[in-house]
Amino acid sequence: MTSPPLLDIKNLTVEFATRRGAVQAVKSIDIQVAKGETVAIVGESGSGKSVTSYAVVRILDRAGRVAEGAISFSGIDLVTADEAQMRDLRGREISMIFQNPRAALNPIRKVGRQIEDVLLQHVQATRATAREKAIEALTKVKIARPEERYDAYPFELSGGMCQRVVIALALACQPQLLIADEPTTGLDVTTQKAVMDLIVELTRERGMSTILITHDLGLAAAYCDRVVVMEKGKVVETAAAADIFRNPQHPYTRKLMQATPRIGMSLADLLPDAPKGPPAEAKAPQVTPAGAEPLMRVENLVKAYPRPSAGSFLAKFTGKVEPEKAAFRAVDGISFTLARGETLGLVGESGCGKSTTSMMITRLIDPSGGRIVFDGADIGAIPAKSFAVSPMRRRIQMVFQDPTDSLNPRFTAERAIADPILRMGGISGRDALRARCEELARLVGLPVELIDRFPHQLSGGQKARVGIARAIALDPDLVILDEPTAALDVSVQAVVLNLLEELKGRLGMSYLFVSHDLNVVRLLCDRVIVMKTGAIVEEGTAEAVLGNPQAAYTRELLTAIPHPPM
Amino acid sequence: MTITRRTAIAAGLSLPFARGGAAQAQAPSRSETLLLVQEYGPNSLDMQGIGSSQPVNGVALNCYDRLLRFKPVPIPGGGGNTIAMGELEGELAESWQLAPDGMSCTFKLRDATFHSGRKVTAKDVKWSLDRAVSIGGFATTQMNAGSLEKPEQFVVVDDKTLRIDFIRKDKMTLPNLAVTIPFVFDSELAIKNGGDDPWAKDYLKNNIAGSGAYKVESWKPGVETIYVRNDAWTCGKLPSLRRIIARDIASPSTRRALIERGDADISYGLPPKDFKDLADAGKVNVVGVPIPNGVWGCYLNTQVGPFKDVRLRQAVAWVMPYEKMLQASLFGRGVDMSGGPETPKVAWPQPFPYKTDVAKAKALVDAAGGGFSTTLLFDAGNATVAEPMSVLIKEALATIGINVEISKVPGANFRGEIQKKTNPMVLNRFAGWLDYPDYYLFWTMHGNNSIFNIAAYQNPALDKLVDEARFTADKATYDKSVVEFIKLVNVEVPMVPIAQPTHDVAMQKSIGGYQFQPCREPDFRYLTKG
Amino acid sequence: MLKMIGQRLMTTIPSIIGVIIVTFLLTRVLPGDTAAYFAGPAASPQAIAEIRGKLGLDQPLPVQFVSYVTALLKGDLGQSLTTGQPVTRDIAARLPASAELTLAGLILAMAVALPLGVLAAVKQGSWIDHLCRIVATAGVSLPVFFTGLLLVYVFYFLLGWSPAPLGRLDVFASEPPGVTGFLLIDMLLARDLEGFRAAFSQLILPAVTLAIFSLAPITRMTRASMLAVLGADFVRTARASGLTNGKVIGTYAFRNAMLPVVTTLGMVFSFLLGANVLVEKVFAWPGIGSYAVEALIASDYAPIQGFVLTMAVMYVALNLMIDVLYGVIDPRVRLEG
Amino acid sequence: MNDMSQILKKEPEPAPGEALSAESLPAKSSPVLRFEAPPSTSLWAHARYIVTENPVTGLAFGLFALILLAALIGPSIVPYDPLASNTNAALQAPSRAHWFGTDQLGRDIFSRVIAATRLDFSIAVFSVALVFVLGGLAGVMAGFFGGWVDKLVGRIADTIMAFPLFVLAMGIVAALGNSVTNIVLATAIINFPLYARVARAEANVRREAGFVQAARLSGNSDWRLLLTQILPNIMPIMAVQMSLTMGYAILNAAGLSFIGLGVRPPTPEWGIMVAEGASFIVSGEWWIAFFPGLALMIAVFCFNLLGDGVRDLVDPQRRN
Repeated sequence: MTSPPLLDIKNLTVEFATRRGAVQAVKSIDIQVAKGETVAIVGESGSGKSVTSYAVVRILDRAGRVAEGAISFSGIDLVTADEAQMRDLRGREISMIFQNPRAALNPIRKVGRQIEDVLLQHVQATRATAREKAIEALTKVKIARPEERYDAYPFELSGGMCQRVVIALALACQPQLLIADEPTTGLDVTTQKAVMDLIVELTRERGMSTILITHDLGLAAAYCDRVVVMEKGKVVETAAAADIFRNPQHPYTRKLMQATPRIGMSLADLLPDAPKGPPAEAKAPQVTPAGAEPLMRVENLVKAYPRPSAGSFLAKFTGKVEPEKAAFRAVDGISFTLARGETLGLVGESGCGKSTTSMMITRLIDPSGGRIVFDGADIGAIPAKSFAVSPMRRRIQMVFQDPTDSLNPRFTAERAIADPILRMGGISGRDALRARCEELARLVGLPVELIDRFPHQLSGGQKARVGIARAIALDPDLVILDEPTAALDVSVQAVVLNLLEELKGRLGMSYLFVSHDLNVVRLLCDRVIVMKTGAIVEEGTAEAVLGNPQAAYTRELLTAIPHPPM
Repeated sequence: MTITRRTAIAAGLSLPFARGGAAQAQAPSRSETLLLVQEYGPNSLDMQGIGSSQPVNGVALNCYDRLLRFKPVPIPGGGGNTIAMGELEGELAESWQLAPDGMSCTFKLRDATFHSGRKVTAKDVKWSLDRAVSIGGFATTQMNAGSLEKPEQFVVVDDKTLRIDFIRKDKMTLPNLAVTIPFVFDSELAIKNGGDDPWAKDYLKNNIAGSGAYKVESWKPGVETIYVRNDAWTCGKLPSLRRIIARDIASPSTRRALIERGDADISYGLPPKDFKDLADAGKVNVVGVPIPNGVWGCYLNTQVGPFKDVRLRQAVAWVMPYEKMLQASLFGRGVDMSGGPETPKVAWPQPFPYKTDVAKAKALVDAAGGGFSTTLLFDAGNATVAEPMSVLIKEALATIGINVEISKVPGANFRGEIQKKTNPMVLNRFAGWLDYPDYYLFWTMHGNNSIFNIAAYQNPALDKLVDEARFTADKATYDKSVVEFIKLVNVEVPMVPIAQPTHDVAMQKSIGGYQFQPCREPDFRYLTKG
Repeated sequence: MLKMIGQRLMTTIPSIIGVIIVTFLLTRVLPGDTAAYFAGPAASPQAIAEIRGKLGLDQPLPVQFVSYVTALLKGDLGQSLTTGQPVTRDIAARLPASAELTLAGLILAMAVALPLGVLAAVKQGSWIDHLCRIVATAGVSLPVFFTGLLLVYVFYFLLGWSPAPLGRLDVFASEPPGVTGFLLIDMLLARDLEGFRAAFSQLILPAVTLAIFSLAPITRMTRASMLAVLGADFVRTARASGLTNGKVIGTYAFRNAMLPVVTTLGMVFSFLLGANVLVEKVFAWPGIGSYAVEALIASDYAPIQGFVLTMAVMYVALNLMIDVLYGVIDPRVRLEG
Repeated sequence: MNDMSQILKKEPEPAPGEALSAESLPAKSSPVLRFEAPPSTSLWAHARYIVTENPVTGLAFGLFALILLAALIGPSIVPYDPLASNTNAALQAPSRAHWFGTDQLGRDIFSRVIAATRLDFSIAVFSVALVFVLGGLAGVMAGFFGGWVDKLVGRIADTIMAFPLFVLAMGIVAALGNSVTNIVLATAIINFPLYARVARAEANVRREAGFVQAARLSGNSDWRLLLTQILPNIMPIMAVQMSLTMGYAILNAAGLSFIGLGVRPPTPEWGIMVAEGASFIVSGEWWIAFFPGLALMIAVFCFNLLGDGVRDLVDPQRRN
């Protein structure tokens, strides 16, 4: 690099004061960002990547402080700069955008006014021109009808739209550096693509530097020039994006890279020291021969919610009958089958009805119409309430999305695993129960000594294993996996996915795998159903649907997945 | 500070008239205005009406005239005037003449005018007295107490002359014409506004139709009542105070503070402690009149419960800590009722022969079979005095093995409770308007079993003596009967007299002309200021 | 918006009906015999029975209830025994006094509590935070009747700084023409500055008593809600955009933090109306609280029923107002209707 | 009514469709600091930390210990019989013989204040326990089952709320009779909406929680879910609520005695003692009302601060 970098972080250490003394969240890191460069900081949770960015703009919370090192921006030392100076820099020279865009906007202020606030603060506009400039900023982030949107409140906008507003806000003052902290986490994949494309386009256009903070190595590699990998507060590797996948140097990078699902990989490939084998080998679907009764047959399944109509109560009194509003159909007449031993993927973006479908199949909520035939019996007809205590209950189990949320904080791991056995397992005696729990723990790879712990004393991966152990405790025939790894870091995800695959084979279960992540679906599933707005748009084998999609929507989904340079 | 406040008051005072225009030709000055603070004010302007509260007596007293009134008699200790039962003077009556057979009385009316400007006539007087004996409730009961029972008793002789025919000879008939019930309405005004109601109850409840020394300028129930002088009053010396503001202040502390700091001119109904302190401090005048015919007593149920046994009633009388109670609950604002002579005087109330003697009491309890548990009831409205009193009683009775549970009953409920006549012990104060021993016992111990016969005492011998005293004209017979029945109740003790309370009023030193009335409401007509 | 108001009103109907029934039953269970009270001392049992018949008290409860509700629908709340006036008139005369006092107390409390709560949240964990917590908690720990007595003793009796606790206005001051019933406003309308001063000085002590008591919930809520908002993402965005502290706290955090506080305010207000009962007793304030207590002590049904009903209606109205206010602050609510 | 905030906490009810299909990807909460597998902290150590970290909370816990001690052994250690009158020593100012002075009947105020602790404390504890059971259970059922149970509980709570609470308490005690039991009952009833709403809100958010769904899958009936999954998890929040309302319960009882309802003389109770002493303040005998008032204030103060302390203690976010 010839010219001095725009941002130069040298030997930065950030400490947090906690009850157990100071904890270093970031340890002696060095990062440089050149003018016009796009740098990704990648790491799993707790790696210190966000803390680093907060330290740069000095918005660490009260307990945090820069213990050592220097941050220089355009020659200004950001560690020692006074608050007024920092305030001038923030928003004008260095901007940030955050994840969860809707929360990042003031819910009760018009978005246009929020942009104006920044413009006025940094004297980029006068009262007279503020509105015009704000609308201009909205136009630049490709928001349709910006004049109208100026008066909108965040809750009236979609998530993607909100993120555009946040970008407009960040770029309103033409800063030199944009720090994007997980800007697309929580957004659907198609929205993610649109937002990332926009960020890249706008920053390139203005010759800005960008720091992209993300846990997604694929995303980082696809959009950035350089990638900085952080682990436990340290920078472990810095390399050009093109190199990092091809030739990762640090073992952690390798592990991370390997755990990231990509096309052409097998499940086993995700694990660090797995023998590389042909991708097809892992998948030997023991699908039921054609014509045999499938494990589950779903026919014309519907879930409708009445639309809350404001006047109905009054109407009852006045005797006026309002025109019946069409009920909202979350699931609109879908049919499919699930063969014995099969893993069926249910894919779609948020709001497509996949979760509702899985809840109905699990018999946690009652369908509004249609049949769910499980092993010959129409279980859809049994109300959810009575199903909870029916003998069928033990045959359909579920692994939940958030391992933390799905464990009762007051139960130990053992108690959580034992719960279904106590209710339906028929094992009596403390010792027998204990033995069974330990057996299950071993089965899911949970160290037996941990089963006396409470959830808050377990890591995310361990909690996921407890959840799986509980689900398989009664040897179910069908397990619904509801985004079982979405809350986990990629390396943990890799392990859990492999575990699930292994258990399936060993216990002869079938899976219904609900996910938004096509790469994961590709790895685990035999067949795939793609859903959109409550209906099935495409169905077929995983290879066919993901390799040669027929529906335009499926194609759109596939192209939206970030493709890192290989 | 004080100076500025006074200025403010003066300014505030002049404002309404300056702004209001010419309603009054000349405003009453501060020295002609009296500020009275009381616990609560009238709930009606018609004392004859049903459900009227105690302060309505004050309205009747000041805004209406009666045929007769009690003549002021100096209070023995000074400080103002009280009354004596036998001494009456005319109010609306210019003169009155008892018939030779003693079975009627003829009243000659003064030349007086109502607030409406109409002359007071005998017709108005008859209408008013008819109303009192017919309207029911308290008014009628009170009229009956003076043997005034039927409208036919009231005869209009001419415009200015009225005759009252007696049913029987009753020494209370004439005094009973001076109390706050038989006052005179402007009957034409009342009938005109009464609508369908011949007694115009609704109208008179909210309006004054009288000839009294004061008119009600404004009445905000529960807040304040403002009286202004009736300059045309001819039934007595024109009062010197032109305007009276009576404010309702529920908190006694506040009332005390107001009088102590000089913001209020006169205050009724403070706790005895405050009267004592004020009297001791000497900054304001405290006038106390032992309430005629008034006693704090502990009623012991003679019909049901443990006190059916006269020995236990006597035991209670022997164990009461009289001195302690007088000091700790009445703070000395009363007359001790213990340790009197064996032979009573012709008076009521008077000390009775019991005094604190635990040994005697204990012996009586043991003789009656030993200790037990019982309850002591009192009106929550009287808690200031009754509560410490009851606590002391509880403590004293515990020493002779009687365990007492104290039960404080809200005012309205108290009526119902004593009416049941099942409560073993009740602490209550009763005062009769007409100061005669027989009158008191007629209400509290007579076999007619009125609500105030809380002990449910039934004794034909006593009834006979009381009735005899009531209707005899012979002084000797009367005295004998009184001494006899007092002796009787001294042995029977349906009620243990504890103390005769004083009726206290605190006034600024500048206030003069205090007049005690049996209704215990302030009489503005005599008061002076400055 | 109108629709929302209508809907809200509808949902309150059942609770109003509940209030009517509960009050009716409760007052009938109250010990004490109205008829005996009416008949006066020394009345014979027959006289009492007669009066009981006249008042309809000898009817079975359901019949009494029906006649009560029928009268209620005509706007007739009955007659008070203690004041001898129709309850509607009494309440109409006394309500403004209570409302003025309560509002004054609330405004005073807000004037102190809001800045205090914001400060405590902004300086979380500092001495100011602790102090704020102690002050607010101590305030709510004081029984109102005790605070009131203490204030009267100190400021009127010992120091003589405040006027005699004689109700709403100095005895010798005259009342302004009643336009709003709120003396302060009426005085201003009448351009009577002296009177305004007089009314104001009467109002201070009771208002302070109430304010001290309501300080804690408002401070607590402001602090908690401020803390939550200050930790919110959009505040971080605002900071990261370089907005000044004042702008961040004032425009961004404070307005959002006010949402739950507004809800609390309604609660506090209706709660204060209840606490008034004791304060009015101490300060001889001619409001509906003291009216209700006296009626209760005297087993006087009608005023209690009237009072409770008034309060219930006010509670409903208040919550409605808060919903509207909520809508003004929060566009999400506004636009739903 | 210390945390009225709790009562009206409005949680907008999500439209049903939204609730299930929400953007349910894990919106990773702000990444300030997150340590994997938090080291286990024992409750005791945590309590010690809470107490020492915040001196005010420490003070509250200390005061609470004192109050508890006074309630337990107070009556047996006081210098005078709290009921014994001694009219010769009436209305004495605080002195070495009578630390808080004596009242109208010469009773030792210090002894009475200490002896009253047990009654006031019991009233608070019992009323809070009662409302905890009634309101807590009703609220949990309302939140968990929804539907008509929710409507019913909501209506009851609304009806109670529409009353001026103190007046309702007065009415209840006046109607049912003047006794300590009825004070307890009245206090419990007026606190019902508070508990029901908090419990309802907490149960409602947990109704669809993962672990509840998981327990459903394990074959738990609704009632069992309620008792084993929901109830234990809202206990901490209810505990905070309890310590906060304890203070209010005492104030309420004192207010009732102040206007002459409830506790019967000569039983020592703070409210009634303040009421008795109130009329003496103006005449300069301030101590009669002052010391019971002070005791009352300290107790309520302590419970309120304790509420904050308990909140810190049970708040998992403060655990680390």
